[in-house]
Amino acid sequence: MSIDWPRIGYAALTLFIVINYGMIMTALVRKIGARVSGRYGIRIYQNYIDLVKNIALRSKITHGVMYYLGPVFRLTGGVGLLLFVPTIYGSAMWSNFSFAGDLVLALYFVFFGTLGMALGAAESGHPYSAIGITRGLSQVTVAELPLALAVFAISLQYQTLNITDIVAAQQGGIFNWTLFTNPVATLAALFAFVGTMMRSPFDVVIAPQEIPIGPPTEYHSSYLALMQTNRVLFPIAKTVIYMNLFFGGATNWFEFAIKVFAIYMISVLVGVVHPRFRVEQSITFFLKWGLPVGVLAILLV
Amino acid sequence: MFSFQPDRSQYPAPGPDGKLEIDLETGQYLKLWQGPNHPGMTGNMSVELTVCGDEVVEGKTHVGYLHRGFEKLMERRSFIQCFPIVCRICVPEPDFNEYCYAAAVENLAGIEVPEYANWMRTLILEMGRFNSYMMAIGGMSGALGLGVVGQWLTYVRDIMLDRFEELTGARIYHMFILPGGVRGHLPEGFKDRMEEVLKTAERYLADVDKVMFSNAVYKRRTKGVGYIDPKLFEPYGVTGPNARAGGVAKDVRKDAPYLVYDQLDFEVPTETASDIWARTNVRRRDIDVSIDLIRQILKKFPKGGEVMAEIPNVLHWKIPRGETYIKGESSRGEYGYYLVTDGSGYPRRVNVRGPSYTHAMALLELLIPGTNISDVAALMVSLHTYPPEIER
Amino acid sequence: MMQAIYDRLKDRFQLGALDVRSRKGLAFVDLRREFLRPVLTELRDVEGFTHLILLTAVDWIEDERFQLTYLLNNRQKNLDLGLRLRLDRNLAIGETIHDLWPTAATYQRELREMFGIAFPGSPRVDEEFILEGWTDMPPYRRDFDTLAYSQQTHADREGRETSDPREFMKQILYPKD
Amino acid sequence: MKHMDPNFRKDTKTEFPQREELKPRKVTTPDGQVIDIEPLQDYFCQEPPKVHQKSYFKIVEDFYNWCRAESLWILAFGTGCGAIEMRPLMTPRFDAYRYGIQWRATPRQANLLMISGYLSVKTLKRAIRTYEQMQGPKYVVGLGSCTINGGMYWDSYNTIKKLEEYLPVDLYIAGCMPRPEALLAGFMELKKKIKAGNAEGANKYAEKFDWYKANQKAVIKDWDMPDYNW
Repeated sequence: MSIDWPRIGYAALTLFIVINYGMIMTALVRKIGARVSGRYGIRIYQNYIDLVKNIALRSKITHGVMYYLGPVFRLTGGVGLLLFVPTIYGSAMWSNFSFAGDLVLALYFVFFGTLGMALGAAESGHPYSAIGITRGLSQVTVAELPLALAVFAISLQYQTLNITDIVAAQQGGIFNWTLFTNPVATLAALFAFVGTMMRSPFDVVIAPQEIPIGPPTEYHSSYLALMQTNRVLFPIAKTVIYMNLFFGGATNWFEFAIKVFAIYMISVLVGVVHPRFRVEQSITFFLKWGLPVGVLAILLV
Repeated sequence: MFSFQPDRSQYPAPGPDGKLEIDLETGQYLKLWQGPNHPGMTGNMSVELTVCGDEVVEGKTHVGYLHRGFEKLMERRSFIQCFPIVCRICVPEPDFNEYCYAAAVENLAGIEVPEYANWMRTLILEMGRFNSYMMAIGGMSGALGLGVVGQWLTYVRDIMLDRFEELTGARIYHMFILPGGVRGHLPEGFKDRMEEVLKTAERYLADVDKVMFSNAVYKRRTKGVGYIDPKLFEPYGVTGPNARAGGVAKDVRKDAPYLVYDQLDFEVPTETASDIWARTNVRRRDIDVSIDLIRQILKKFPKGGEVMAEIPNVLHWKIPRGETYIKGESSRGEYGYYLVTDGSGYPRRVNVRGPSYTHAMALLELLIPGTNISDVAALMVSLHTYPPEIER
Repeated sequence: MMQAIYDRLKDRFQLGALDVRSRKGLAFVDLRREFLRPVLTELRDVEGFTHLILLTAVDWIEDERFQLTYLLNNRQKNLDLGLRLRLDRNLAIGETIHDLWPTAATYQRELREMFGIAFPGSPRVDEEFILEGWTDMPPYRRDFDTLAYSQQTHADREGRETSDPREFMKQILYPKD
Repeated sequence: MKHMDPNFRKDTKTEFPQREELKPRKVTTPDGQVIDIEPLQDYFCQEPPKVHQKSYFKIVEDFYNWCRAESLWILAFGTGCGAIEMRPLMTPRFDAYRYGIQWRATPRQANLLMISGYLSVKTLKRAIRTYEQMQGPKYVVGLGSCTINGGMYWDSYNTIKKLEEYLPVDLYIAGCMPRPEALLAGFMELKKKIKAGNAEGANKYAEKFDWYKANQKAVIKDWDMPDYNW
């Protein structure tokens, strides 16, 4: 097998574009949230400054090897997720490393970061980290259930596990989107989407008033910078999957930007006006509403 | 559908002295300190929790981080010199300290306060109550992760602070109430500007009702959580909105009317559920009462008059031996000053009875066992405690 | 109203004179130590003084006495009654009432720390409450001088100027005196 | 104001007895092992703080300083009454977020410790610990007159007077209490100081570590933690 150098270069470029897009977009989203409260909000380039500031911190401490690896794993989860999913449909340049079974791999990567984080944060030894981790893992596990079921449903529907093929099947008009061909599966997946975006009502993992601020309590300086990078990258990578699976993918960067932003805003708009669930309440919520919808989606296909 | 109620049989039974026998070395329990550096705490205090899983089995309140020894400092200050420091005892609602202390001094010195000053004091106290509730409800929403309500209500509090500034010249510590009366008259056009503030507040509160009080998640988090048995109200000294949420209409404004409250027309809101939801709801409805009271006060406000009674030379002011207790209804419950004089120019002893003293210590320690870690912050905020009142 | 209650209890518990000088609805009465618990129980269960407003102490150092004040409230009749109990200052041991009002335990903890009055049997009474690592005498006692303590602990900033508030106020308020 | 009692002498002889839970002891773990526990030991590191050098290139350091100034993360730790004016800063009226000022809940991620008002000795202990857990470069701002010279509480037995004897203070904001506008102006001053490269409090703390520790231990009588706790 020969190494496809241009492809790696393009993939790296995708990563670069997406990270920058994420930096701007998360700042924009925070600005919108601030406007709801009546504030002016942070500056649009604030995320870059924070990132450099964190890298430039002079002293760091460590709690062990796993503590180092935690943010690395977390970032790997985000990067891996993005790289194995075609970002722009119909373009050889921006299809990254997508292959026949990439949907399964993507589902795996969604979980990978959380697990890595769990190991790292557990080593940091802070009780709030440990509590945050247990909460996070139990909630993510349940929240991903509807997504898994929805993915089964649409892979049955399109008879493929290749994301590119799924996107291809949705081309040609808005009504070919899974959103309209299989609304139940989309609904199930959106439960999972809102549930894993770390926004209220499902942000008990990082709840500042209870366990400030959950798993990353002990992380600082470069570790935190890594996690910040992941925090702008991972939600977008996840949104790209949803966009590809349910909202017809994107054929150019402009469409990509608009769609990702719109999908991302779903969770923001839900989050800004809701208090947070307790962890067992959110688990019950997903089992009660998310799971049946997911099962229904499979049955309907 | 699923029961997440933990199986209590695995936990240790209470020992012979009624305390849980907790052995941290079994690894079954975790000691968790919340505070003093913790966003969920209501100020600089801390709660030492022993948790088993997600459930708290024991909670101890630790206070004293804000202790300045006010009661000691006042013993070496003359009566008038105490005024700058009394308001600093309770930051979010400082005027109550001024009123109670002034009234206690007037009571022992036998000074009659002019009518105008009484109206002014009532106005100031109601404005302070309004502000304090704004912080309480904002804090409640914050504790449950609904930051936007906190943002709105802090803004409303800010515009009310503007009115304070106009009236008294200061934002937080007003020092407006002195023994014998108040420091100034109502400014020109104050009523109209106050009406504007109240209208804005009502607009924001209508939004808060929609976003917070009718939100399903909020109801799920608060209903049935943090229940206080109304039988415990008397033994644990529960007063104010916390008691009103359990159906006991305890309110010093009604029970023992002071200032001009007997000339005002208002109902004390009560609830029956006695949980977090009921306590917050009582506060929400009390804001409406407060707004209404401010309007009534401004309407009936005397056209003019003396703001200050004749008081003796404050530098050589000696008050004969005696003791008194003056109370009032603050936003958290009964607030009182116990003042003892010995005939000299300095108070012999001042004791501040803050409602948080009973709420945050004995009562909170009673309520915490059995709750979820997530609910501790909400529970604390729902009791509306301000730690400076506890340690002074 | 207060007088009627006082008359009912006076002879049974050998109460001192009723002091109603301060304000309407508030009275203070002296009490002998052995009658503290019966009087409190009687007031709480029969006379309707169910609310313990506060429990505090006053240091009468010239009489070598601590005065414990138990303030009770009867909400229905709108009456406040203060019971004054005198303790020997050198042998300050109070009687715990935490079984009558659980909230009294907190007050007793504070009195233990701030006045050094012992309350044997009160829960957690010897734990640190407000102060931490305090080795001096209890700070609310009259013979503890807070200014002297502060000056012996902390130094003032150099160049600090004090203008005597008494002189300043005299100029502003009473220029003629 | 009453006169001072000239005969009063502070009790300097009594030592605070060590707390029961802080004495070394043997503990049986759940799996049957017997281990020695010394609660006063920090198992990770007890070495004193180091002086951290600036970047080799001045232009890099200047850029870093600009970033540090434009991204001040304040620890949400309200030590005194000044904390009440911090809240309006986060909210629509004053909105400090637009200047790159944000609040963090954990000392690890914060750069700026606001001592919001008087410090009682009990809180001073926590403030020192919190400060040492923060990662450098870190800044301390004293809020209110009471951090400068005791302020209102100049004769109180339980509050400290000069904050800079215990922590390296970069900036004081005077007032009792300072208004939000004063706070914003103070932040702007702090930014100028950081951009000029003068806010080296963490290094100062490391250099004069013994002096700071001696001062801290003079008021905290029950010093029951490691000397340096990161």
